[in-house]
Amino acid sequence: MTLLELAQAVLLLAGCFFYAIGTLGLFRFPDTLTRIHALTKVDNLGLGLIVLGLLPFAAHLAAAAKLLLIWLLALAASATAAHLVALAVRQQQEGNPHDD
Amino acid sequence: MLRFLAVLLVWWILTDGEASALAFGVGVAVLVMLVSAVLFPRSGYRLVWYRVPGFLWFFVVQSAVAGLDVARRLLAPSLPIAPGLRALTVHLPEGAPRWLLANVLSLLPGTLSVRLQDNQLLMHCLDTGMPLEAQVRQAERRVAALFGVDTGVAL
Amino acid sequence: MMTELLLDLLLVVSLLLTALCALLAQDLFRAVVMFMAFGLLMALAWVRLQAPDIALAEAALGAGLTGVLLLDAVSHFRQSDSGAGSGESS
Amino acid sequence: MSLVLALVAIFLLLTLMAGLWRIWHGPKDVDRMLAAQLFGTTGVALLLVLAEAMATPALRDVALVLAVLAIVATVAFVTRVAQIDRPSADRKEGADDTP
Repeated sequence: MTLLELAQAVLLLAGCFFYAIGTLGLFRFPDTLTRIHALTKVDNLGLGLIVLGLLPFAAHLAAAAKLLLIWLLALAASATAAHLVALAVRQQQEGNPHDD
Repeated sequence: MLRFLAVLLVWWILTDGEASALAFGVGVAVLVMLVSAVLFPRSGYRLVWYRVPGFLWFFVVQSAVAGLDVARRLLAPSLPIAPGLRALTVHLPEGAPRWLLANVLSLLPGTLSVRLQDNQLLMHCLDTGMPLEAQVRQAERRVAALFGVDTGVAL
Repeated sequence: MMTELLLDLLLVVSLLLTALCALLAQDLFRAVVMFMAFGLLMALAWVRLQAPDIALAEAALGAGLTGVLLLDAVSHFRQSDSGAGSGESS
Repeated sequence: MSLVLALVAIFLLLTLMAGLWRIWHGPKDVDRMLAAQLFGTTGVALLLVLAEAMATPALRDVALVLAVLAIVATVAFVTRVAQIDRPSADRKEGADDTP
């Protein structure tokens, strides 16, 4: 029991660590496209680890399935969002860079 | 029928497995199935169901590798990245397989799909020195196997 | 209990911060994104106040739909006076 | 155990506050939008953690709604403010999550 709790704590803290890395990426990477890399990949890993750490808390099967559903949804959403934002950046680079 | 079961499963998840809501859920699932059959008719591509777990496993492992890869680069003081754009030809057929590949590639190590026009995929790479071509081809093979389609090229 | 107090305190500070930023921002787009962040934090505040139903509404309306409507409004502003829009953000 | 959860929640909130800096300073609009996306993903994780810490499973539904609506703001930004629809061939973008 304590071993499980320890594993959970480790998973949760690892998730936190990756979220911190994702935010660090937002600061350290030089341009927008590389920032998208950092945000998408690292944050999803962080969310995955946190969901994994929370799974044993789930009272029954459906609650656990809901956690996994949220994770899958967030994955699909961030992949699509990353693609769209990257496309927008590319279009602005090619066309008129009217942004300040 | 599979659609009906999938919708019912989602209903079951959303209601936290509440048994009393299940009867209502069956009705809702039938309605959703009918509406979705009208809105999204069969595209001609069918998932090979027994390959879904293998694909998910591949995807989860690879996206974890991707996160670790970016984290490693970020924590190194010298920031070892060499970003650049790379264009590739996709051998997958038009429609769902191609979109799935583009979306999956965004979460794989080092690649981010920027634009998909006909069969030309423009990608942004975090490190242009990585063996990206092989990686993309591997993901492409996986997607092709998932849909049970032939890419028409000996990969 | 110390940690919960700290959590609430951080939440209050960040709420005030985002609200001030949204009000004081000269650039409209910056204000809109700040408002979306404010909506999310407000949802978290409702959660801490034991009101998950209001948090649900706030997450859907504040962070989601209002943000979309305001973004749309900003784009209309920029289209009507694209020259004045960039000068405004100095 | 709830101590760990509370600490995790505090840490995630601090990460959010760091993201505020990027919203304020972000050199371009796109960077601000990315920070908003960071708010979305971190908010989902924070809500899930709080759902356990406060023993209110209803918060998972809030997280679900947030995950769904986080993309809507990004799509609105891309189509309205950044206007990617100049070449008409790229209008398919909105439909890529339907299959």
